[in-house]
Amino acid sequence: MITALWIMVALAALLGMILGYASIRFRVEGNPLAEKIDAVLPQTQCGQCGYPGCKPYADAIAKGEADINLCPPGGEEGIHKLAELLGVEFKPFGENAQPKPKAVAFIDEQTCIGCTLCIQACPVDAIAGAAKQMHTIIASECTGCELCVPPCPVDCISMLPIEEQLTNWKWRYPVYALRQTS
Amino acid sequence: MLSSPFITRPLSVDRIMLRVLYALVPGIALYVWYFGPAILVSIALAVTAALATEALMLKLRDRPLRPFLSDYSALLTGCLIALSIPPLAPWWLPVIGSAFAIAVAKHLYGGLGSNPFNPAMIGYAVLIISFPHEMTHWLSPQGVGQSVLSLGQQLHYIFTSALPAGMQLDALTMSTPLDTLKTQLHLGMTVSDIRDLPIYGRLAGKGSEMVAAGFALGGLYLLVARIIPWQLPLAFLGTLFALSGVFNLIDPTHYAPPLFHWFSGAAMIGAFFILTDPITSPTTARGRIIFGIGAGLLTFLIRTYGGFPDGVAFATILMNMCVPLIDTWTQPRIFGKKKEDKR
Amino acid sequence: MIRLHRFHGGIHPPTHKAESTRTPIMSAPLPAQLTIPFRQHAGEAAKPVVQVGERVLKGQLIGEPVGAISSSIHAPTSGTITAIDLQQIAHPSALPDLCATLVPDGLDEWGVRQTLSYRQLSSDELQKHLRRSGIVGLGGAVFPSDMKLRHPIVVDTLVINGAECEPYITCDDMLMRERAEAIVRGIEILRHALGTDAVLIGIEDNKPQAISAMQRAVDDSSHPFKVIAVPTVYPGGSAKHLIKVLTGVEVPSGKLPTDVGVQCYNVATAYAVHRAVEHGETLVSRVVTVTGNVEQPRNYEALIGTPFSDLVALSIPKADTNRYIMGGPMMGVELPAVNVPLVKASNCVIAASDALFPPPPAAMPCIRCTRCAQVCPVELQPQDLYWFAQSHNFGKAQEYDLFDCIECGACAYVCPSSIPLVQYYRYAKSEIRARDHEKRAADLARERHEFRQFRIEREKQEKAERLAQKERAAAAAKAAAEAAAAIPTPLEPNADAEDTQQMRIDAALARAKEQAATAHPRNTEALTPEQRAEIEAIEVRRAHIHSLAADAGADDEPPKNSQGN
Amino acid sequence: MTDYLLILIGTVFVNNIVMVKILGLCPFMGVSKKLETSLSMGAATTFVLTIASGSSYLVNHYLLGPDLAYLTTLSFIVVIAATVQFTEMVVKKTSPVLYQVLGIYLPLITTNCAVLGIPLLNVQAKHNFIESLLFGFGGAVGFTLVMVLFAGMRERLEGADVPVIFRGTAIAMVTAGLMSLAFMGFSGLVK
Repeated sequence: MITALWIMVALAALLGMILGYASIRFRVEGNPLAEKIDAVLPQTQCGQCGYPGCKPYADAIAKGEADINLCPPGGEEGIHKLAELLGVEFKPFGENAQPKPKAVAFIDEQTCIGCTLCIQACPVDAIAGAAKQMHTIIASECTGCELCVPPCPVDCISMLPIEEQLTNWKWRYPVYALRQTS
Repeated sequence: MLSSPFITRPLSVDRIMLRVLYALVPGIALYVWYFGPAILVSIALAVTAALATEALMLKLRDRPLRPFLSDYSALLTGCLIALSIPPLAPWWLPVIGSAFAIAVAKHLYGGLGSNPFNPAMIGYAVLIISFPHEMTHWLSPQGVGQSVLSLGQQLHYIFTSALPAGMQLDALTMSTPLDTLKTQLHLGMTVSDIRDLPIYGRLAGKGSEMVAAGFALGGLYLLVARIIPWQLPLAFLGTLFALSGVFNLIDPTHYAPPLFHWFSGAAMIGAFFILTDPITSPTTARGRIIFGIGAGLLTFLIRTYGGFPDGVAFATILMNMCVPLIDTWTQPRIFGKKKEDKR
Repeated sequence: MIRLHRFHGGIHPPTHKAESTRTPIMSAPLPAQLTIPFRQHAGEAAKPVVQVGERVLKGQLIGEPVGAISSSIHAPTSGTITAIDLQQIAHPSALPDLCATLVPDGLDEWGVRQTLSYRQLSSDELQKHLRRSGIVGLGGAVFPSDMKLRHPIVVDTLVINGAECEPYITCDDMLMRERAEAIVRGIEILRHALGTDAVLIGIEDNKPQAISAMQRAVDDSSHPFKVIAVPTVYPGGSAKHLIKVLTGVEVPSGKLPTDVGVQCYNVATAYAVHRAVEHGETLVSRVVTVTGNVEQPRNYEALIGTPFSDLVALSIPKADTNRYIMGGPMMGVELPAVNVPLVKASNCVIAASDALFPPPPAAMPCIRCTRCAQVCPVELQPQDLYWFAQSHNFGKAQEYDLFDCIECGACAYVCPSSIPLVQYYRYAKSEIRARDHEKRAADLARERHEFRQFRIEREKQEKAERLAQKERAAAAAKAAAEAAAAIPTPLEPNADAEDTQQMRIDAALARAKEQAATAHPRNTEALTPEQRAEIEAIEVRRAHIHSLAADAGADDEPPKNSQGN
Repeated sequence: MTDYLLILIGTVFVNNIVMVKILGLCPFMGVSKKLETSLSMGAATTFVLTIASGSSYLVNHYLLGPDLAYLTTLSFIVVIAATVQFTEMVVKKTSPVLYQVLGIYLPLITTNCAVLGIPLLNVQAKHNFIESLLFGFGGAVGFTLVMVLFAGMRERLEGADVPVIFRGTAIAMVTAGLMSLAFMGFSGLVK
């Protein structure tokens, strides 16, 4: 009995030493996961997830503090990608976080008073203009985050859904005739 | 709106399957000639079960019946199962085989085009593992067995498992030439002695060698009509020939000659009708050669050393498992890419 | 004799070319109205340079190129621009695009035609001239021809594509039969600009008349061009495949022919180059085949912008015609409406009926028979691409070289399951492109967001620094004010002298501080102990808040706070 | 020499630990969604199994002997756990991506019953050191082989029109069953 005990202790000590050495020898720093999550997020910086931007949300997911279904602009596909990346199950959007069609902000230039509030709100500097001068959205850089809409004192900003044009038209999925029962 | 191209060449899945069925005809005809019409009953049973299962599964999966029932693929599966089991088997044997093949090996995977395993061979494997006893009662070719059953008696046996008074099943049936070879070799006989037994003909089993030749004939038609790729049968039969040839040269008393391997068991029907199922075989030329070689090697190993009388079915499904990998790793070079550019 | 090479696969569909080659090219009459899209070439759409109501002359510039890959658009005849707006065009999406509407005045009056003598021309000048003249590849890809001359390219072989492999189309065939001499002159201009010696003219051997016409023209011109009959196989007219057949060289995947020292032009493009250089005619018309389910299939020379309905009416469609296809039956697009305009890319319009092009039967599942792989000219595995595309597995599809697919349709032509394979590939391709676009947009947004945060951080720091400076200045000013307490004229002259906002602000701050300093004692006079205790407590809280605010990079200016109560 | 070869062939094909012995099903089902992942998992398991069967032989033969046979299982678990820990650290250092991809299944190699099963079978079969190593290695190669084949099939099945209720794990189980059926073809090949 005593021998057995000694053997187990000796075994544990030996293996413990090996593992201790290995943990020093193969130490890893940093967490590359947050960066990978950030790469999947759509970078609208809209804050709909409850975090002030995509990177903080990515950090929160990486730490396991946030769920993966909080990003409406990423769409269901975004959740699928996150689920695959993190090896967790897909989770549908909640009631109050449904994705909307993609849109860009538009400033009604007649009404704009040039207060610069929207410029300060824009997370990606996609609004051009200066104080007392009319502001304009740089449509190609607008992420559609809607953060500029509430601060506007004269409600001159509206979100225009992106319409299908020749430049962004996509071929449709072929209709698979056999799916319908004849 | 329709997308280009707006013209097509008229060839369809059902025509391809139909030609494969035509190609089976000489083999089946010779089968009837040498072993009596019981096989036709067996085929009818298997085909009916296959079509019924197909219809049921389509109904359950909410898919249209007509295009899939008329594509002849279930018909072909039924035929292949009937041809690979003993003709004088109780009626439920082909029925279970077909039903399992169509329901599990085909429709659980999404039906035509999605099944990774050859349904007929899965059906066969399930039968030989579940009902080994029933699967060994092969009919003797006419003139070899001690007594002969009439068609009515055969039908009676198939459906009721009752033989006419005074007849023994063992007197009517025998094990296959391959099985006999294996058993007798174990008992210490040499290959040449065994082949002098009355059940053997010139090349392999009496009668069955001619049936195999019939299938080979049909297979040649498929090759000429370019319904099946040449790589598969060539690689399979070539490997089988080479391996058995080498072993036969080294030790002719214990290893059967190559032509014996070719013309016994399911080698011919396997080479031209089973391995060449496009859905479960590789799509690249090199992949097909690898697949054929693998199947030939496994068939020889299982026949010579394994526990089952014939290895074609297991070799087929074992190689079926490898198909996705073979396809992935034998992607051909594309236009304008050098070999090393590839992934 | 030159040794020809082979490429993998290909198909031999019935050609149906004889119907439309019986009669010579006919000049189409001037239509009542022309619709000229501003996007008729690969790359950026042209920018309109004419006003609505303006009278334009034939060949006058109405759209100028924007950016590197772009081309010019010209008025096809003289007349008045009546509208510049969105019009339906020949595109599978049936979406409208920006077009100019031109009502001809019937005079067909040419504007200035600048002819050049190409021998004195540098490649650069020729390039500019082609861009001005709106010359684009007329084989179907409509790639701006000037780009193909752009430096630095080293070309040792010029391949002229007269293969015209698609069924039904005969416009190049007829052009070669009738205008071989002009084509040869155009080829000579291109050869000169590229500075090459070897010129190979590849024509499929099902066009013997075109071959002999071209051979005669080459012989007459005494240029050392080689007219070569290539085997008829679809898609032998694909530039990369014709180059392979003629030279044995494979253009690497994702590269241009010039990367292997070959340049390729269509015969119709060579003809257009000749017209542009030696006659000064901008690209305002082209030869187009009208065929299929019509009484009189033939080729027309028609103005760009002519409604297809006019052309089709000339050939008299048969009663059961129910749709029209622009281009050939293998790669063409179904027209959303028959009155859409002819563009530079339109080589053919086919009247279709269900009898002529029966609608495909319902698609069956793929049985992996690999008939598609056997005919694929790019040696792809179409059955795998289909498998990935139909299950939206775009990453895998790309890995299997989806983007090398030329959408020739050979796979769908032979498919026994009648699967619309090409449509699956187009679907997958456009999804992948859209995703790439989104990815780039996201990266840009990330970059801009990060920059913004960096900027805000920097501004905060700068502000903090300024604040510190101000405080120092205020302290100095206060000291000065205290020193000159008797004379109440503190900083005004200084401020005027300096004339900087900073100083004025500092002065204001100093004043505020002064006021606070003087006001403070008055407020705290005659207070009960309770009040004092309360004020102290408030002061403590305030100090705490201040320190917090300072930590957070206090934006508010401290003097204002000290005014409190 | 032939004996060793037979052990190898026997463990890889005839007595495949997953298909015939039905051991190690957890990672077999869990990490076989992607080809690359399953290959890496196979490699990691091969490493662990080979080391574990070697070291457990040493522990059993030199440390425990016949007197302390009741400690076999216990000490094997300790040895295996340590080996897995070690492997995990190495993988984390050398290939963070692989570490991420293998996820929970990497430490779970500890509880992969095949990893404990093979050393125990070694003891049962009274294999010598080389045989133990080969048995462990062969078993792991067999494990890797079927994992990779299975992953290839699952990747292809992703595009298949599988009935909704059978999608995912259900059809994977059916496939595993049919693979097992196929492996019965090897029976009798090597004793």
